[in-house]
Amino acid sequence: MIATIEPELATVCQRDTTLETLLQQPEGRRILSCIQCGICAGTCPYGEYMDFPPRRIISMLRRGLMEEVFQSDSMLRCVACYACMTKCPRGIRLSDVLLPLVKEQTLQRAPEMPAELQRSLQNTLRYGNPMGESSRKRANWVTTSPVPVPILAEIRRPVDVLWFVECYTSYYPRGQDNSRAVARLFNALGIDFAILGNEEKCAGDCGQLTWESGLFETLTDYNMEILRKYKFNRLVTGDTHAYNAFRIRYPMYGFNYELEHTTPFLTRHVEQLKPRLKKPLNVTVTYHDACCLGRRAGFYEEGRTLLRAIPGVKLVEMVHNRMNSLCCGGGGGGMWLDTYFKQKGMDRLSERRIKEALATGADVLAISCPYEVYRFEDALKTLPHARPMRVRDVVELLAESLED
Amino acid sequence: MRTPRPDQVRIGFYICHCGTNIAGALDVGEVVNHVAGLPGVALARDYKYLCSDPGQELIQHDIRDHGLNRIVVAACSPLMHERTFRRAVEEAGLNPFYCHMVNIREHDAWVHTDRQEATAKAKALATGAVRRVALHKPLETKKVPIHGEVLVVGGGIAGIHAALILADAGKRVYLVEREPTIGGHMARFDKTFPTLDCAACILTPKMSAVGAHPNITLWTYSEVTQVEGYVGNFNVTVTRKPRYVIEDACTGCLQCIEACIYHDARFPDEFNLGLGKRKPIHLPFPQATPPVVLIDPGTCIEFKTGKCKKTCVEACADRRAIDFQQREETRQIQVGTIIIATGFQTFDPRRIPYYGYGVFPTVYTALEVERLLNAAGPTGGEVILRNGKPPQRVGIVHCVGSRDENTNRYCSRVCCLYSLKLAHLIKEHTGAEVYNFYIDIRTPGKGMEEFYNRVAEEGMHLVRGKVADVYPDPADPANGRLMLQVEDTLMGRILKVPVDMLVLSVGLEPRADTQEVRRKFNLCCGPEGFFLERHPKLAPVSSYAEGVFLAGCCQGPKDIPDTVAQAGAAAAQALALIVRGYTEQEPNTAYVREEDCSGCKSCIPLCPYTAISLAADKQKAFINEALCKGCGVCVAACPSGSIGQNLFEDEQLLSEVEGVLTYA
Amino acid sequence: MSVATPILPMREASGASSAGLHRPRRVTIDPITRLEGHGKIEIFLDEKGNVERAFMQVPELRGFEVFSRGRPAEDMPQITSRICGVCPTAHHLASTKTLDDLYQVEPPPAARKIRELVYNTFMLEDHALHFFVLGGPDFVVGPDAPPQQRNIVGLIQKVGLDAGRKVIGMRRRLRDLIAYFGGKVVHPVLGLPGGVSKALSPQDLPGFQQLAQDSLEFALWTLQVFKQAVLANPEYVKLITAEAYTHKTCYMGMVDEQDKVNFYDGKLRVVDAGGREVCRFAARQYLDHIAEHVEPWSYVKFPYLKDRGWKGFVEGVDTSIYSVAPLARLNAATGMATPPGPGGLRGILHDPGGETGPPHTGQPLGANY
Amino acid sequence: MNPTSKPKVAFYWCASCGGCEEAVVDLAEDILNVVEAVEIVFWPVAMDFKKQDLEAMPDRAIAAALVNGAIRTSEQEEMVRLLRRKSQCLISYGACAQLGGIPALANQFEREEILRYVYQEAPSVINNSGTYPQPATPHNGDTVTLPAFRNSVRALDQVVEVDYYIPGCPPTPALTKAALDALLAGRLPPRGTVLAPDVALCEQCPRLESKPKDLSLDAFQRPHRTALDPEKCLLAQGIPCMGPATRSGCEALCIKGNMACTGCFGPTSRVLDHGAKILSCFASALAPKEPQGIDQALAGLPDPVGTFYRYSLARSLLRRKRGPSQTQHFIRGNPP
Repeated sequence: MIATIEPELATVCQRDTTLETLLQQPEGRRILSCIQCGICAGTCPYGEYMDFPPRRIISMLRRGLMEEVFQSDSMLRCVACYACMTKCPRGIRLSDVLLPLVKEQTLQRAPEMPAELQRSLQNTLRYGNPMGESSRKRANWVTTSPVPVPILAEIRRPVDVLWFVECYTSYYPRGQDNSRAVARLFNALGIDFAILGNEEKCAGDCGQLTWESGLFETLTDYNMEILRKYKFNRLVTGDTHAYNAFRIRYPMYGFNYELEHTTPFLTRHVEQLKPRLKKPLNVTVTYHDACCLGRRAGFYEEGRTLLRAIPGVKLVEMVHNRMNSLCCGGGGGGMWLDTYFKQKGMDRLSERRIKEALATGADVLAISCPYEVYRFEDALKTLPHARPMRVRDVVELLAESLED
Repeated sequence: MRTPRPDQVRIGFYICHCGTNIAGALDVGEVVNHVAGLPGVALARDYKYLCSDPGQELIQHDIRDHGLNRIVVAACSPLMHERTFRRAVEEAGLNPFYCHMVNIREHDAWVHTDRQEATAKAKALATGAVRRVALHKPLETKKVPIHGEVLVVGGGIAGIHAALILADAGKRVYLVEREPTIGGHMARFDKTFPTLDCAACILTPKMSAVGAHPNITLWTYSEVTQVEGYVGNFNVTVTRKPRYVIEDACTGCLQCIEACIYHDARFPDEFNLGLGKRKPIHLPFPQATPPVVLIDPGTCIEFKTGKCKKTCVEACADRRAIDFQQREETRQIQVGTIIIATGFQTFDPRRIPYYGYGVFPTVYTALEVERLLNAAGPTGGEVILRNGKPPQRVGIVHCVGSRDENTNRYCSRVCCLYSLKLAHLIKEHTGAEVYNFYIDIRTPGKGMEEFYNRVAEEGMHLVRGKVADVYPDPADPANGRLMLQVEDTLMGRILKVPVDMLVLSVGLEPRADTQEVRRKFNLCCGPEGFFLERHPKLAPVSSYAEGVFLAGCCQGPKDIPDTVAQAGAAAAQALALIVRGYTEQEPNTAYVREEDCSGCKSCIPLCPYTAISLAADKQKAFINEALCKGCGVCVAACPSGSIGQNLFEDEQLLSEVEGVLTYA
Repeated sequence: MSVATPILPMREASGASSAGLHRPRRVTIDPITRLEGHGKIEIFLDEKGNVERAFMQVPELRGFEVFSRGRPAEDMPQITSRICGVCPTAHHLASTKTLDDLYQVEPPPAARKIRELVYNTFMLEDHALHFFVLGGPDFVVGPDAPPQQRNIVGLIQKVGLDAGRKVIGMRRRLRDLIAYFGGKVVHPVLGLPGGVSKALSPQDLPGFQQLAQDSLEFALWTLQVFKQAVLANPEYVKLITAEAYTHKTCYMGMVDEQDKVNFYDGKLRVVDAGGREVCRFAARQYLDHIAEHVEPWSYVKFPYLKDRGWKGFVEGVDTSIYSVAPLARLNAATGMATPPGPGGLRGILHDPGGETGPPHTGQPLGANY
Repeated sequence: MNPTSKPKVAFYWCASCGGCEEAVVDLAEDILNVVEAVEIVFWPVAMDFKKQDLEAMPDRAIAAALVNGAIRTSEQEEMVRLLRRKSQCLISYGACAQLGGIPALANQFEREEILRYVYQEAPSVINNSGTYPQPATPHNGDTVTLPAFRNSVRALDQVVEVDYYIPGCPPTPALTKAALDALLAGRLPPRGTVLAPDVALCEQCPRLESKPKDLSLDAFQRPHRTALDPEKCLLAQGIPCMGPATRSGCEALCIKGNMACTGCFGPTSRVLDHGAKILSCFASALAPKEPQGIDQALAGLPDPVGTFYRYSLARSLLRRKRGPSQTQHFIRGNPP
């Protein structure tokens, strides 16, 4: 198995890195070693729709012809799926550094920003969530939780686990299913946890991956200040994008807490959990590797381990799995670019992926990233299919099997 | 030889310009003036090229005319010219170890840009050397005789070639091979590039020559388990695995195989990489050398149940070659030199999961395709897929596991050409459309570019781009047809190429047990894991272990011509040592000051050359001078400071340090 | 014993000073001799030649409090013993017992007995050292003898070479016993949390039993020497019971459940100059009861009873200063735990817990007997 | 015998514990012979001579002065210089004088840090007025003085020239006697010699036989966490024992007490830095070769400085963490 590219250093690049300064840094020197093999372009899910796939961007960068690249909207089509970076034989940190920098420049020069994306980013700046919901309602879901969910500001004591809930899982009904499941699982395991409640704001991963640095820094500064207010041993989040931001970019802003995503976190506790998983689900499940959790962080087997722990689950694999998984298309702002992509005549990646899922004959498409519920449930609506298929987060399936 | 009293120290100091190498970077004259004023220095000079004959003569004249008894030469690395100056000094009648070199080229002139600072550094280093050399003692170089026998480890083409050269020169050679037969990777190939000779045709005569040579003791199915001793006197233990067939009794008639209780061959055949089948009792391949069968106890009924009818024993009749009781044996040999020719392994493409090796049955490694192409292979030379059909479209992916930070960074050097060869052979055998996906085509070497041209002209598809994704062709998933997704980087277009067969041109890697072998023979490994030669240009077959030479791919990926050339060079070097008959033992050995030793035994396990033992009668450590390489591990570790080392005495080192510091 | 307690300002010039006819305003004793520990005394006299103020200075500091930090706990018994090489066993075992407390372990009976054996043996030989080498010469040789003779050499000349050999021989045997268990007699190594490093071999037991018998005899003989050399001399008795040598401080000593003296284990008991109990506490509570005061003229700190607060160098029932060492130990206890030997000290210097009531004085000259 | 015809001997102590004095007293019966043969002219712990008595003597009047203890204060410097002047032969007696000893562990800390902790921060101290010992305290127009507390602890030969060394914490009576006998008989080795065997302790160790030839250290044990075999080499049991790097002559007393050698006799004459040498030896014998395994093994040595330099920090090549006033160089033990 190819090793996941891990940041050996605390940070992947300098906080103030720009395209001008990039080539002077170790990351930039890697770019200079590019052998133009084209595997980035070949593996890119939207590679065929780009005038300037990563390989050509590097060529142009080395020749000083970037202006031409910025004029193209190629980079707007990057969904930050990390496939190019993972396979790059020169270990160039394309998705971490180079591509977001290009995307930022492209957006700055674009005559107009895709409206949907602009709205989301503005909402995030104004309300701390892309949907534009009131920040005072962020913790409202807690009242619907079957088990108590302590809020740090209220309990006023240190906790073991600070659970960073994130936007989709706080506001949207299907996301709240995920949150309620996590709460039940934490409760069942006797985890000492609490959430930030209304104090929490979006971690800003999409801001990061679009290198919307102003927005991203506003969010990091805010969240870091809130985190510093409390004492906790580790930060756990079920949102793979929040996890990604905390893991990759927040260390540049002083974040050095223990960090875990719920999937590996629960996998660590799977032996404790197993005796409680009594209810057989009797379904065939196929598991979709989320980009930020799988390719970017190397957690391929954890989600599958959890699924295997559930009685009555038969696991089947899609053609593209693990490091070769196909992206749902939601990352890097892709969540809010569906209309734009459609205007450009591009197919939806979520539909491409659903076709593979349907081909397995599974009843359930299991996921571990809150974006994917919407991506795949929408795709299922538009794609005709004979057998019914449900999209469920791994935590939802675990909670379903949990005897209380 | 003169051995002056320490109070009569007269030091001669010489600084070399080395053209402009040194003189261009620092002020040579200033260094001379500085050193001339140091206590004990009788004379200080600079000279343009000290290593030249006139340079050496200058020193020799000064020794005679000025009564010099210590010489310091500030010049290049001692690796380069220490011998030169020691010999010059010796010829002038001085003990050669009264001469000491200061490296002001590599350590100073070449690494500094500030002239003043570089001059200051040279002065400091020279001051240290002057202080040190005053304390030098006369030492004797010892001559140690060399055994005439040679051990060759590994029976691939490199080992075979080296063994034959030495044996033909009349030297006794022990050739130790881990597999049941010699031949190595080359025995598995069909044709060889660029000439497309049949590999078997050129290899098997050499194999039989080895088997028949009176000067070669061939031990296959055997491993070197221990090496002790030093150049000229290695004590080697070889373990011979049981093949359950008595080698001397077996005539290679193969009647036992015929008679085996298993009517059909049904077990995966190692030689054919599992593509073919064999019986529990088998011969790896028809030309195996020695032509002795062996029994695989993992699959043999007799070994598993003890209840076999033993039809093989019946068939063997009064030759009585089959022996189920055979045990592992060890052999002790003494050799003077060793040639390591342990070869390589091919990259395991499972490490790159997106190429689907082991998942899709139509994905093959290049070596597997060699077997398919080989007339003696599992398909009799037919390129047919596992479903029995010949492929119509074939993709060959270059650089699998090579030139990749995630796997191996280096270029495996042979893949481009063997890929072109396979493309040619596959097309020749099947008429299929063959696509070569490459990053760069590299064809150095005689006749290689011409071969590339020839293959290209045959109408091969050459696509510049690394295959990024492999998945079942959605249009034709049932027949195992695969879709390759790749950017044709010359066109700047994403291609989707359907193929029936995918060949992965896997790179060459150090063998998995390289580190074990390295420790056994005291070798060094380079960053990519291959054994390190002593000098990439000037000592390409010498290892860092004296008397141990490298041949073939264990030193780095190379093709057959280069491997054979290198094996010849290794044999020549081994022969040169043997013919000379002795080695010179550097006198910078460690010694125990017996009256100071507490017998604490701390040093004993640390010696990498097992030179230290405990003298039982005195309960004191004892260092065998002949085994000591002067590495200094024991000196550093001796907790009571009771071990000294010639040329590296505490007082010498501390005086040098003090000298450097006084100036710095 | 180490000089842990400061000597209070004296009211009269010490007999040890060489105050002659001229009566200098200032008398310096440097160094203090025949006492373990570095010291210097500055005495200031008024016009009449009376002591106006005296300073007992300790001119050095090693800083055990500081450099013990960062050391592994189990090394402390060996490090703290270096506080004093005359009574290393006391510091060693105090530290070892602290480790028991730290690790919450109780040593097994055999280990406890070995520790007690070693410690009591130490008590015996250490007192012999003091009597014959450090303090004793003052009386045995005589306070008026020239300083050159007021020492072990003079003492041996006085009591005879055989007696000298007897003292030396007995001390050697006692110290050999300590070394048997502790490796070294100065700075033993036996203490480990929850036990000792070395066991007793049964065949060595009879020798130790004989030693116990012999040392009892030795103690009685020493007492005889004391009686003859000191108590039989009315001038000495007058001197050591004189008001000038009497300090009224609190007294601290270790006692068992019955308030009898115990050297190895028990509670620390403090009584005031009137014999009333001030407090009683386990060693681990020392910070609740004891504090240290700093003066600018000495590197040594001055421990006092924390509850009473620092009241300066004053005497009396209310003082916060306390004494330790043998006399204080007796004062703080109601008696010895074992029956007294024939003709013991009881009633000679004072009568702790005796019918004459609680001790009311501390006599520094007799403090170590 | 006329007292003046006997060689004059002086004893003095600096930063020490008195254990060295005890060691002299522990000559036991032999002390009588010593007393017979010499005239002791100064010995604070046992005799009533004062400093002025010493000052009154002519220079080099004393045949031998045995000084124990490390040097920390101006008074100690003054006293040892005085003794040096008055003596023909100055003998460093015990580990503190030779190497700094236990008091030199304080060299890990800044002077100010020591004073602040001892007189202010220690939990037992109540010092609201912020009083510190002062070099001079006025008293009725007079001054009471204290010697200065120097920045670091030094060994005796870092202050004055030393003729001989008797090692140990404390030295054994046997070594002391042998040294005095040699002194009296005028059979002294070259100046600068340590008067003890120049071989490491292992040679005298009763457990040497049980030390394996292929000792490799997997892990270090702490003595209270392992059941110590009273017969077997302590290193073979994983206990860090300084024996292999420490001069013999102590009769392996600690080993006989079933505890490891802590190195009080110091290194052999061939070793520059005691702690570094044993560290080098242990490092070579460490079985794990990967960083993680090495870290694990080293976890058993929580205090390398206190373990390897228990007595020799003043004479080590280690430089102390540099403080504002710290400019000392310890290369080759030269006095600053």
